[in-house]
Order: sequence, then structure tokens, then C-alpha cells
Amino acid sequence: GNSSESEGTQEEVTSEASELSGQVIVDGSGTVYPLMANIAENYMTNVQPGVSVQVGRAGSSAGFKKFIPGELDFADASRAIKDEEKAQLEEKGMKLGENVLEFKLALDGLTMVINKENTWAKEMTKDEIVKMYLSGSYNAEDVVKWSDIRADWPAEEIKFYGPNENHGTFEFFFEKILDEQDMVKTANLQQEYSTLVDLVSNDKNAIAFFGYGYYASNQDKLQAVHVDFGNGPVEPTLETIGEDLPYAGFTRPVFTYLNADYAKERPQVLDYAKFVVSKDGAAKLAGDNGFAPLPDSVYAEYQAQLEKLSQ
Amino acid sequence: MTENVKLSSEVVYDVKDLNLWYGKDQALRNINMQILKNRVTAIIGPSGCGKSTFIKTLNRMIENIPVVRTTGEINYHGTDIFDKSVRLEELRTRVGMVFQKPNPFPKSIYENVLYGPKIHGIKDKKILSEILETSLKAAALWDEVKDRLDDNAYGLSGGQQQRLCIARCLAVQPDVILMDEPTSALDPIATSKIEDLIETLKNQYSIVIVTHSMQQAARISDKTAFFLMGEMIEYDDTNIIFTSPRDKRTEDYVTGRFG
Amino acid sequence: MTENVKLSSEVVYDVKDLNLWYGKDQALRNINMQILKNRVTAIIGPSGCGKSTFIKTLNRMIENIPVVRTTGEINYHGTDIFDKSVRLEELRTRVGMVFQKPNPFPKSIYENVLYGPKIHGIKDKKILSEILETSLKAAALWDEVKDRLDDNAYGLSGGQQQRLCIARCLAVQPDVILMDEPTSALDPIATSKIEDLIETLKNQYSIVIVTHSMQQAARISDKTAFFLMGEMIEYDDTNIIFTSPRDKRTEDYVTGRFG
Amino acid sequence: MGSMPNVREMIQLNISKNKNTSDKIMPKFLFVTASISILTTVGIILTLVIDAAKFFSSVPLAEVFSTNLSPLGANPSFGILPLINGTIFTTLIAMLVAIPFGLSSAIYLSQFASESKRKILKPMMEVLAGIPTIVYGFFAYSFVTPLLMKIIPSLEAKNVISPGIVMGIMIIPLVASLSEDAMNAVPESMKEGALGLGSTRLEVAFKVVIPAAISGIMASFVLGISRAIGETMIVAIASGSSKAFTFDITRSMQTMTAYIVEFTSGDAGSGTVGYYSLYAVGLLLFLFTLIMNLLAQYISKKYREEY
Amino acid sequence: MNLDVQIKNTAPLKNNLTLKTNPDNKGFEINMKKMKHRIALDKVSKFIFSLSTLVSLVVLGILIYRISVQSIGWLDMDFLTSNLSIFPEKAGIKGAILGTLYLMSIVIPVVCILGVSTAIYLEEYANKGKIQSFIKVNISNLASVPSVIFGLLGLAVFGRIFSLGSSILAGGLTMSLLVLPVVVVASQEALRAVPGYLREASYAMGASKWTTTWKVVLPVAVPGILTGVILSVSRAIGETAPLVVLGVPTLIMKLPTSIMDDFTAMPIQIYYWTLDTVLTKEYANLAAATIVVLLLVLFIMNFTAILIRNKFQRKF
Ligand SMILES: Nc1ncnc2c1ncn2[C@@H]1O[C@H](COP(=O)(O)OP(=O)(O)OP(=O)(O)O)[C@@H](O)[C@H]1O
Ligand SMILES: Nc1ncnc2c1ncn2[C@@H]1O[C@H](COP(=O)(O)OP(=O)(O)OP(=O)(O)O)[C@@H](O)[C@H]1O
Ligand SMILES: [Mg+2]
Ligand SMILES: [Mg+2]
Ligand SMILES: O=P([O-])([O-])[O-]
Repeated sequence: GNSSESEGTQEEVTSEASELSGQVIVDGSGTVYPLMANIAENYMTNVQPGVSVQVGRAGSSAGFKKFIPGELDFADASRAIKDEEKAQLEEKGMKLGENVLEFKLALDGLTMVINKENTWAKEMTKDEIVKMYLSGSYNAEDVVKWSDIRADWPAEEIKFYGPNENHGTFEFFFEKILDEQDMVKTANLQQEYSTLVDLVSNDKNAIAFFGYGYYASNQDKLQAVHVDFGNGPVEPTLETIGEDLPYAGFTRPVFTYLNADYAKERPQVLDYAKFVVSKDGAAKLAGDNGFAPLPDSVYAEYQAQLEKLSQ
Repeated sequence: MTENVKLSSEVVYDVKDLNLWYGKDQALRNINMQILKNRVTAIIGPSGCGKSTFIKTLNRMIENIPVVRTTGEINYHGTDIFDKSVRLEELRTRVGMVFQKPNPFPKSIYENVLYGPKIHGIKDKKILSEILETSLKAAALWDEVKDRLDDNAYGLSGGQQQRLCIARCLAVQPDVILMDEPTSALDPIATSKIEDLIETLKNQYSIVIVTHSMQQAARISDKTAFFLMGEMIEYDDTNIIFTSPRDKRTEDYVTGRFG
Repeated sequence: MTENVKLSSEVVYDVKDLNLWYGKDQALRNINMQILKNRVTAIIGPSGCGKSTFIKTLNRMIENIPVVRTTGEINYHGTDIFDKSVRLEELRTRVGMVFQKPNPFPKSIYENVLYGPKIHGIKDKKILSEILETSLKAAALWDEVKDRLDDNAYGLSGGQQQRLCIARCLAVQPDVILMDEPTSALDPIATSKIEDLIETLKNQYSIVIVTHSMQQAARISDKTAFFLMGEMIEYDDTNIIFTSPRDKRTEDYVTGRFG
Repeated sequence: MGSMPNVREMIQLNISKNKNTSDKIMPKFLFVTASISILTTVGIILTLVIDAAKFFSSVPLAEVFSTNLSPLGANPSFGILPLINGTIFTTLIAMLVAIPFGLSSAIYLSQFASESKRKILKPMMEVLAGIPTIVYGFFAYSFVTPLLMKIIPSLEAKNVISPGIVMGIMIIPLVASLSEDAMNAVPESMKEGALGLGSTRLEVAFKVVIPAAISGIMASFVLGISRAIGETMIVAIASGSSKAFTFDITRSMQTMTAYIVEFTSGDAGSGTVGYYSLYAVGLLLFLFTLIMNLLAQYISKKYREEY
Repeated sequence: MNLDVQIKNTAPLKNNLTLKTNPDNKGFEINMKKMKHRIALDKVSKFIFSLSTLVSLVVLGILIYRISVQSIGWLDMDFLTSNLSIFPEKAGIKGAILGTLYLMSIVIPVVCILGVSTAIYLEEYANKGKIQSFIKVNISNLASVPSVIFGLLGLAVFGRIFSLGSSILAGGLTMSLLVLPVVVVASQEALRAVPGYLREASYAMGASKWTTTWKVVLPVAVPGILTGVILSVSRAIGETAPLVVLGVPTLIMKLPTSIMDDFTAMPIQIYYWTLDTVLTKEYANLAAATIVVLLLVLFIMNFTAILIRNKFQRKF
């Protein structure tokens, strides 16, 4: 959908309580999608039934590709906007912090998932994970066996999976964890998270990475690797994910980017943005979707930024 | 009698040097012939000799076949029907046609008969119902169908269908009626009904009938033309053709020696 | 001659009280008839009288039409062909059939003739080529096709195709050959060739032929059966049927008074 | 006929008055609408060609015909061979199902089945043909794949066998009905000829009917292939989106159609090379199916039975 | 006459005995072993062929059974009348049904007008020359262009050039183009099935071409055309790929109110719910329930088409 420009004629900018209508178009991260969809539904059922919020989940990069030319009101992302994307925005005369606002929504724990029948790799060190995913660590063909990692593990080939390059999750993993070194050539990268869940839950030798939320919904099919960041293995849970918590090594914020120009033009966009960062929005719903909420102060800061827009 | 007819009769069609080709195949060769008013003219000849082709040329139905090419004239009451000024619609309302296989429309009997008047803009209900009754009576069908005018025409028997087609044709009061083997798909009883009908119709209409039954030609026609391989071999009073034809080939044909 | 035939003849088919229905319409009524060995038996009668139906019953081809129902017996050399133990395939190998329209397979002449022997498991090349030659010679086709045995059968003329179908039928040396108007799609020359062929074939085969040409029946058959509206009106030596039939209807038919 | 109005004159009057407006306008109107319909073809080809051209002008041919497909990465590369590979494998599996079962059904329906059985079976097959492909996709994903994984333990959850089989089942009615048409077009007289020689039904079918109908039957196979190549939702759901160039049918592969779906639901931001790659793949797909259709028409015309 | 004939061969009938031919006719020796073989083979293959015919129908049965069972407990009035939701218990397909109806409101008129007039033009007016046969080939090819390509066409032309985005109008026009060839081909067949003698009868009454077409040909062809339209519309109802390509959003709760609104439709909803089973397992049941609704709609439409076809089967 891209008809955001065509909307916004029928606004009656009066008080807060007024009935709003029109569209809000959100696309981007698949990781953020469940949370954003939940927020959107809450907004439409409890706050503004007249507004239609559409949520897509093309992937973080794909979201920016639509956001930059102005097709979206919000772009969700499971990684921060990249410099080149900022540059593209600036070509269009939009500056981050002015025309585009960045909001952290919640915290996600990148989760390494393995098959339920996998009895050996339940705990791994971060270094082991990095090494196994790096191209050429073990051999040029990148055919890696579990026994390559630890001798007492089975001599069976590891099946590497992950989301494809559309996804912020991939980029987070590639940039922040692998430090931009080449990933194993045998990795099977998929567009849909559903595909990854199916693949891993049916293959004893599979390993994949994605956001905690997708793991949380599928705990009956998958198990999460407890990662040792140096202080003993840590299981990703809502209690361990956080910037100062044990799973901090794989914790990352997830974002949504608001087109502030649209928010100024169209009250429903602004109103929705306010809801997203309100105490009834991300803060309250994060946990339901497998995210750890941010400190209240962060959301309060965003509220303040949005208040400024409405003046 | 020959003399007599020639003098007293008015010419409806005057065909001059008519040639016709289907693509490269010539189907009619140099036909010259006068068709007379209020007479039944029979066209006979073996299969493929061009009978249907000829009769369809008289109302230019033949032109529905794209490859057809003609030369010569067909003067209808003095006007060449191939002339640009001639409107096909008008020619064909004046010259009705009845086909080999009864071809009523899959509509009610009522709609079938009134198809012609209606498409030509007659809307008055009273006139229409008059036309309906008169035409069906003239086609000797009224008594059989008057109580079921709204029934589909395909519920009628073959013979009734053919008379319905004749009624449909009469409804626009044509001048000439062309019939291409109108009874060949019918049983003997239906055939004789149609033959009787033709007998009465000739008082008001000029009729051209193609038939492959020599008995039929002898029974109902006043004049007979014998065609062979696209040529008109002989054209004369029917009794002459069947009793003392001038051409050997006509004689061979009418005595059943070939065909 | 009549005497002669009667005494020396052996019965191939003995049909008893045969009735046949297409759904509710009865097409054959109480047929009783004996077909004799090495004779040509002609079946004549007006269109729709049941000739084809009857002849197709003799090899049970009629059962391809699902609605057909029969009662009565057809004894073939003493065995009722409707008996459960009778294998259709065997019956039809013994009783060959030639159809109205030549129906060769779209294969080579060679394959057409040898279709029967091959499906019966004859593989020996030498035997096959013997069968090929004998059958084609018996069907008076050998000289015309011996140099083009690999050509597609559809390259042959209609008459040749029909003789090919006869050859195909002869290749399994049947006992009886059923022919349903085998010449009606052919020109006079091809027709006379087939008639000559039938003449020579009858020394070895029993032939039943349906024809609507009384001349043909008179020319080639020994016995003639006259059918009318599903009934067998009369069955006798051909010369009797054509010269002094016992039944008025037969007489009317053979003298051309109806049909 | 005294009461009969002078219809002849009334009609003549009307004919000379009638300006035949509808007769003049309608053909023109019809021509315009027909042109629109036909221009669609042109439209399709144009959109495909224009955007595909943008793709080919920015991607070297050597890269296009490579096995390296990674359209979204930091260094995108657009090798099309993995997609062609995936398409060929799914099509192959589908036809391995559709041809034997479709042909058997056609033989059964045209040669063996009684009229009453035919009357039941044919409409049921038509039902099968009318089920939307998304339903087959769901079926492949939620039923066939789990079932197959019990039979073949090494099968991955996303593979080409399951969608291939389901696609084959979907195509059975197409192959069956076109082949049956071809077999029924063989003149009855020819079948009678064979039966009259003592053939069994089976022999009639294989020695006479199928050889005579072979062109129609082949055409039905080719159309089946064309259908399989173009099938989208089943593979999009059940075969995943792996872009690896592999011949292992127990693994995920991506077809050309699934690529288009993945890419548009992921990244249809206009103006990028990736966006244009959609049209390049689309053009290729269009050409493949076009060739198949023309081939089918050619076969059935060229080998039009001589009888 | 029967009396005169000597009946020599009256061997009694015995089961499983081969037919007797004349003793002195050498005859063709039928290889009885082979014969039994052939007949057995015939029977076996008939059985095999009938089984393979059943295979596809058994699959159909399993499919319908599985999906129906899965939809039990989910398919109810609430499901049909509720809006979309991310919570399975609350979710309904009112919006999807409405979206499908809206799509039809565009497809039906467009396809009837364009498709039928194209067919009339090609059958009744166009010269039966090379161009006509070229166009015919073209249209039959168009009918088998993969639907996903029509999606690309829709995305480029309606979505981007005409800026209709993924609105109902864009979707409807895309679907119309997709099924147009089907309608044209079906209508052409219906028109061609009108016997030439009816046209001749009309021309012979002095009717013009259009009058003949309008008054005689079309009324006879209408059932066939209608059947074609229904079948192609039911195809459009079930198509998914073009809408995915067009970019119909994943979550859209609001009901459409005009053809310029974004929308969702039943097949799209099935697709997204199938993908999202990893988020929430119950989505699979929602997908199944939607499939049941979709199939019911399609069966009803197909059934109607068959009824029309049977009822108006030519009486001439
Ligand atoms: N549409 C056509 N295209 C080409 N040739 C045609 C066409 N119609 C008829 N012919 C040929 O023109 C010749 C005359 O045909 P026509 O139908 O006029 O014969 P006919 O005397 O009516 O025969 P019949 O008694 O069989 O009806 C024949 O040789 C025929 O093959
Ligand atoms: N398949 C069929 N279904 C129903 N009735 C049939 C069928 N075939 C023939 N009949 C009817 O059975 C009767 C006998 O037909 P049959 O074909 O045996 O006649 P025929 O003597 O061979 O005629 P012809 O000389 O025209 O070939 C006819 O009334 C015909 O309408
Ligand atoms: Mg004629
Ligand atoms: Mg017959
Ligand atoms: O779908 P992503 O959150 O990985 O961009």
C-alpha cells in the first residue's frame, strides 16, 4: 500500500478526543511485526476505531526501501537505520531527528534455535557460535560437522539457517555478531520466519537465529541454545534479555521510524505514534510478543518529542 | 401453352450471363433465365450441379461465403440486384427463403412468425397479431398451433417447423419465395402438406424451388430448369422437360439414367 | 438350385426369437433365421428397419451401445453367443466385420493387415509376411500396394481402403464376414471390384451383407432377407425374393414402390 | 386475406427511413473493446520488456547466467540458474504425477468406464480442477509435507517433493480432460474396426486410439508443463525460498514464480535493480509458458491425425 | 424353410469351451493361452486405470475432509461477521468476504463488457483471415499466462503508473485482465456453437448483421457465455498470487468502503494465516475455516454454471 499521500484530507484538527479517520501505513521488520500488529489492533479497538492502521512485514531493509520514497508512515526495523539509508533520506530532504523520528520500541534477544532432539548443543559459547557461522572456519566448502566444534558431538553435518538479507535480524547478526565477515556458504536463508521454524523443528542437525518472539511462540517445537558470554550459559528469557542483563551479548533494540512530515500533516498518524510510545502501547504489549520493554523514561522522552510536533 | 405463358407472364427475375466462382472453382456458368410471376419454377439436377448456389444468389445470401465472386446480372423487376444502390435488407424482405432443414429460431412460435415484421420496425400490437394469424393461416398451420403460440418452436414436428418457416417468410409479405429442397428432411405426409401449400401460395407469390425429387418437380412446378455441372442445360415448361426434353442429357436425367 | 442349397448347406448361425431394444424402442422383433455356410446372405430393407442393428448383433458389436438389451438366442455353430462363457474377443476373431465407411487404422498398410495376427501373438516374421501377402491377394489388393506396404493406409483411395479393411479381416482367417453396406461410400468402379471380390470369397467364407441397393443384393447374394420395421418379413433364395416373393410388402419394396 | 395490412409497404417505408445507427456503431464499439483485450498482451509484453531491459542493462549477462543468486545482500548478485533449476525440478515432479495418473484417467474414462461412471467421475475431476491453488498450497504445507516426512526421514520441512506432488495432482484433471478429448476425437469407426477384429479394450486403447490421438495427448502434456511452470502459490508456501543451486529434491528450492512472490512481499521498493529483476524473471517465465503453448499448438496442428 | 436345412453342427454348449468353427475350415488357429492372457491383462489394466482415476478423487476427498475437520469450532457466524484480528478467537473474515465481493463488483462488469464484445467481434465481425487467427492464438496464449505475471502487470501499470496502489480498483482490474481471455474463449465457443442456419434464417428475413447478432445469436449463446463468465469469476475469486504481488497488506482490520480503499480477500487471508502459523498455531484453523468458506462459494458458483449449462442445453 502506498496511498498515504492521497489521504489526510478529511482531518478535523480539534481536541484530543475527536474522532479520527484515515489510514496509517506501517511496514518493515518481520521481527517487530507481531508487536506492531498488536499495538495497531489495540489502537483500533480501544482508541480510534475510525482509523485504519495497516501493518506489513516485508523486512527491515525492505521497509526502508518503501519508507524513503514516502510510501510509508512508519518503518519498523530490527536494527538501526544505516548510514547509506540516512544518506538516501537526506537526498530527499529528510533529516533524521527532524523529518524522521527514531523510536526504540523494545528489546529483543537474538535467539539461536535448535531442534528439540538435539541433545548436545544446548549450551554453546558465543565464540563457538560465531566461528561455526563464519565462512572458511573449518573448511573451504563450509561443510561443518557438529564434531568439528566439539569432538564429542555427533559427526553429522550442521544445517545452517537464518532470515535473508531483507531482514534486520540478518544484518544485526552479520554486522554485530559476525563483524561483517562472510557467512558460511551453506547457510540457507529464507524470507519467512515460518519457514525457518518449520525447517529447524524438523531437522535434528539444524540451527537458526531469529528474534526471541518467534522462539517464544514455538517453544514446543524448538529449543533455544543457552549462550555462554563468558559468565556461564544464559537462557534467553524475558528476564535475561536486556542491556544490563545476562543475555546482553545478543540483546538488541527494535525500532520504528516515523515520517514526521506525515505526522504533522495527518493527525491520525501523529495520534497513532503517540499511542505506540504510550504506556498502553509498546511498554505494555512488548511482553506479550516476546520483547523486553525499555525503561519508562525512554518512552516519556518520545512522548515529549511528539508533543512538539503537534504544536 | 409455351407461347401462352411467355406472353401473359410478367418477368420477376431476369438473369443474364451469371457466372459464379467459389475461390477458383466455377460453380455457375453463364446462366440466362427468366423467372415468371406467380409461377412455381423448379430447379433440378444432380447433386453438386449448383442448384443451391443459384437459388442463394437470387437473394444474395451466397455472399455470406467470403470467397464467392460473381459476374453478370440478375435483374429483379428491372433492377440489377448487384447494383450498389440495392439494399440487401430490402431485397431479402421482398425475396423470402425457405431452407432444406427447417430452421425456426429457438423462440416461441409467436416470436418466430413476427421476427421479420418486428425487426423491420412494426410495433403496433394489433397489426402484429393480424400478421401472425394471417401468416399462420396462409401457411396452413394456424389450426395446429393457435392454442400454443407461446410454446417454443422446437416443440413442433419437422413438418410443422417447416410450415412455420414458411409462415415466418410470409409475414413480411414477400414477392418471391425461394425454397431449397424444402421437403427433403420431411416424411411423406409432411411433404404432401407442403406441396399442397405451395400449390395455393403460387396464386400470390412467385416461387422458385430446388428439389432432387423429379416426381415433386413434375407434380408442383409450372416451369423446370435442369442444371448440370454449373450450367443450365434446359429450361422450359415442366411437362415439356419431363415428356419431350430437347437435350439428351435432360432426357437421361429425368428418365433416371444417371444421378 | 434352391433344392441344392438347401440340402448341402451347413448352418453357421441359427438365430432364434431374437428381440432387441434400444432403451425402450424395440429395433428387432422376433427374428428367426439360419445363415448358411459358404453362402452370401443379403439383408435388405428400408432405412431404419434394423439391418445394421441385426448384423452388429451377430458379433455382439451392438453391445458397445450401453442401452441395448436383447432376448433370444443366436447360435453360432451350436453355441449361443450370448452365453457367459463366450469370449467376445474370440467370437469377433471368428466373425470378421467390414463397415460402411472404410476404417483402416492410421498406420501403414502392413500394420493394418497384420493387426489381427499380431494381437493374437503371432510374431514369426515369415509367417506374418505370408499372411500379409495371402490376405492382400485374397482381397485383390496385392498388386496395387505391394510396393508401398509401409505407406500410411490413409494414402489409399476409398475403394482401396475398403479392400484393405477386407484384407485386414481376412488376415485372421475368419469363418464369417459381416459387411454393413460395404460399398455405399464407394464409386461404381470400386463397388464392382468389391462385388467381384465377394464373389470369390464366398468359396471360403460365409458372408452376410447389408445393402440398400437391390441390384447389388440380386447380383451377389444367394439368400436374401427382407427386413421391415424391425421384423424379418421374408427370407429365401435371392431369386425367389426378387422374382416371386410371397409377401406383398416384399414385392412392393423390391419393385421400388416404397423406400 | 382482406384484413391483412399492407405489411410490405410498411416495412419498405421503415427500411428506407432506418439509418442503421446501431449497425454502424456496434462494429466500431466491438472493435474498440476487442482491441483493448488484445492490447493487454501488448501491455504485458511491454511492461515486462521495459522493466526487464532496465535489469539487463545494469546486470552483466555472465552474472545472470550464473548459479549465484543473492538479490538482497550487501553485494547483490542475480544469477537466475537456481530459479530455473527449482522450476525444472518442481515441474518434473509434478509431471511425474500428472502424466501417468492423468493419462490413466483419460484411458479409463474414454475406453473403459460405463456412461454412468463417467457421468460421476468427470464432474468430480472438474471440481478438482476448480480448487484455488492457495488451497492446494495449504494442503501441501499442512498435510502432504508432514506425511512425506514420516515416509522420508531425511526430508526437510521445505522441499520440492511435496509441492511437486500436489501440483501434479492439481494438473491431473487438465491432462486427463485434454487427453480424453483427443481420444474421443478418434472416430468411433476406427475403434469399431479394432473391436471387430477381436481386440480387447486395452488393445484398442494402446494400439489404435492412443497412436491416433498421440498429438492431442502430447499437447496435453505440454500444456500441463506450462501450467506447472507458472504455478505459484503451492511452491511459495511449500518449497521455501532457498536460493542454493542444488539437485537435492529433499531440500528447499525456489522457483521463478516463488521468487516473484517472495520479492514483492519482501522488497518491491520501486526503482531498484531487485525490482527490475522481478520483471526479468517475469519475462523469462512468460517466454517459457509462451513457448510451451505454441509448442502444444504446433504439435496438435502438425501431427493432426490424418484420418 | 427351417426344416430343409441340415444342421450338422449342434455340439452342446460347454462352459469355457472355445467356439467351434466349421470342422473343414482350417481356420486361423487362435492361440488360446495368449487369448486368456490378453483378456486377463485387459481386466487387470481396467482395474489399474480405474484405481488411478480414483487416486485424484481420493486426494480431493482427503483434502476436503482434512480441511473441514480442521475448521470445526472455528467456522461459525462470528467468524463470518467479525473483523480481522491478530487474536485467533476474535478474528473473522468479514473484511475478506467484503473484499472479495468488492473485487467481483469490478471483475464482473469489466469482463462481461470487454470479454463478450471481444468474442462477438472476433466471431461475428472480424474477417476470418490471418489476423483473426493470430488474435485467436494470442488470446488462447494469454489464457495460460501464469497469474503471477498478471500481478506484475498490475503492479507496474495499475499500482505504479496509475498510482492505484493496492486498492480494490487495482486488484479488480488486474483480476479482470487475468480472466478476460477465459471469458473471451468461452464466449467465442458459445457463439460458434450457434448453428449457422439460424443466422442464415435471420439474414434471409432481411435482418442486418447486428440485428441478427443481437436478436438471434446472442440469446442462443447467452447460457454458454454465462457459464464462461461464472467459471472465470470463480477463478478470480480463488487467485492469490496477483494480489500478493500487488502488495495487499498483511494486517488490515478496517472494512473497505470504496473501490479506492485497500483491502484483503479470502485467498490472501489464507496465505498470510498459513505463513503466520508460527506466530500463533490457531491461525492454521482460521486458514482452514476460510478455505471452507471459499470452497463453498466456488462450489455454489460452479454448480450454478453446471445447472445453467444443463438447463439450456440446445434444444435444436
Ligand atoms: N462454400 C463453398 N465453398 C466452395 N465450394 C462450394 C461451396 N458450396 C458449394 N460449393 C461447390 O459448388 C458446387 C455446387 O454446389 P451446390 O451446393 O450449389 O450444389 P447443389 O446442386 O445444391 O447440390 P445438392 O443437391 O447436393 O444440394 C459444388 O461443386 C460444391 O462443391
Ligand atoms: N444407438 C442407437 N440408439 C437408439 N436407437 C438406435 C440406435 N441406432 C439405431 N437406432 C434405431 O434402431 C432402428 C434400426 O436402426 P438401424 O441402424 O439398424 O437401421 P438400418 O436398417 O441399418 O438403417 P440404414 O439403412 O439407414 O443404415 C432405427 O429406428 C434407429 O433409429
Ligand atoms: Mg443443395
Ligand atoms: Mg445401417
Ligand atoms: O524481519 P526483520 O525484523 O529481521 O527485519
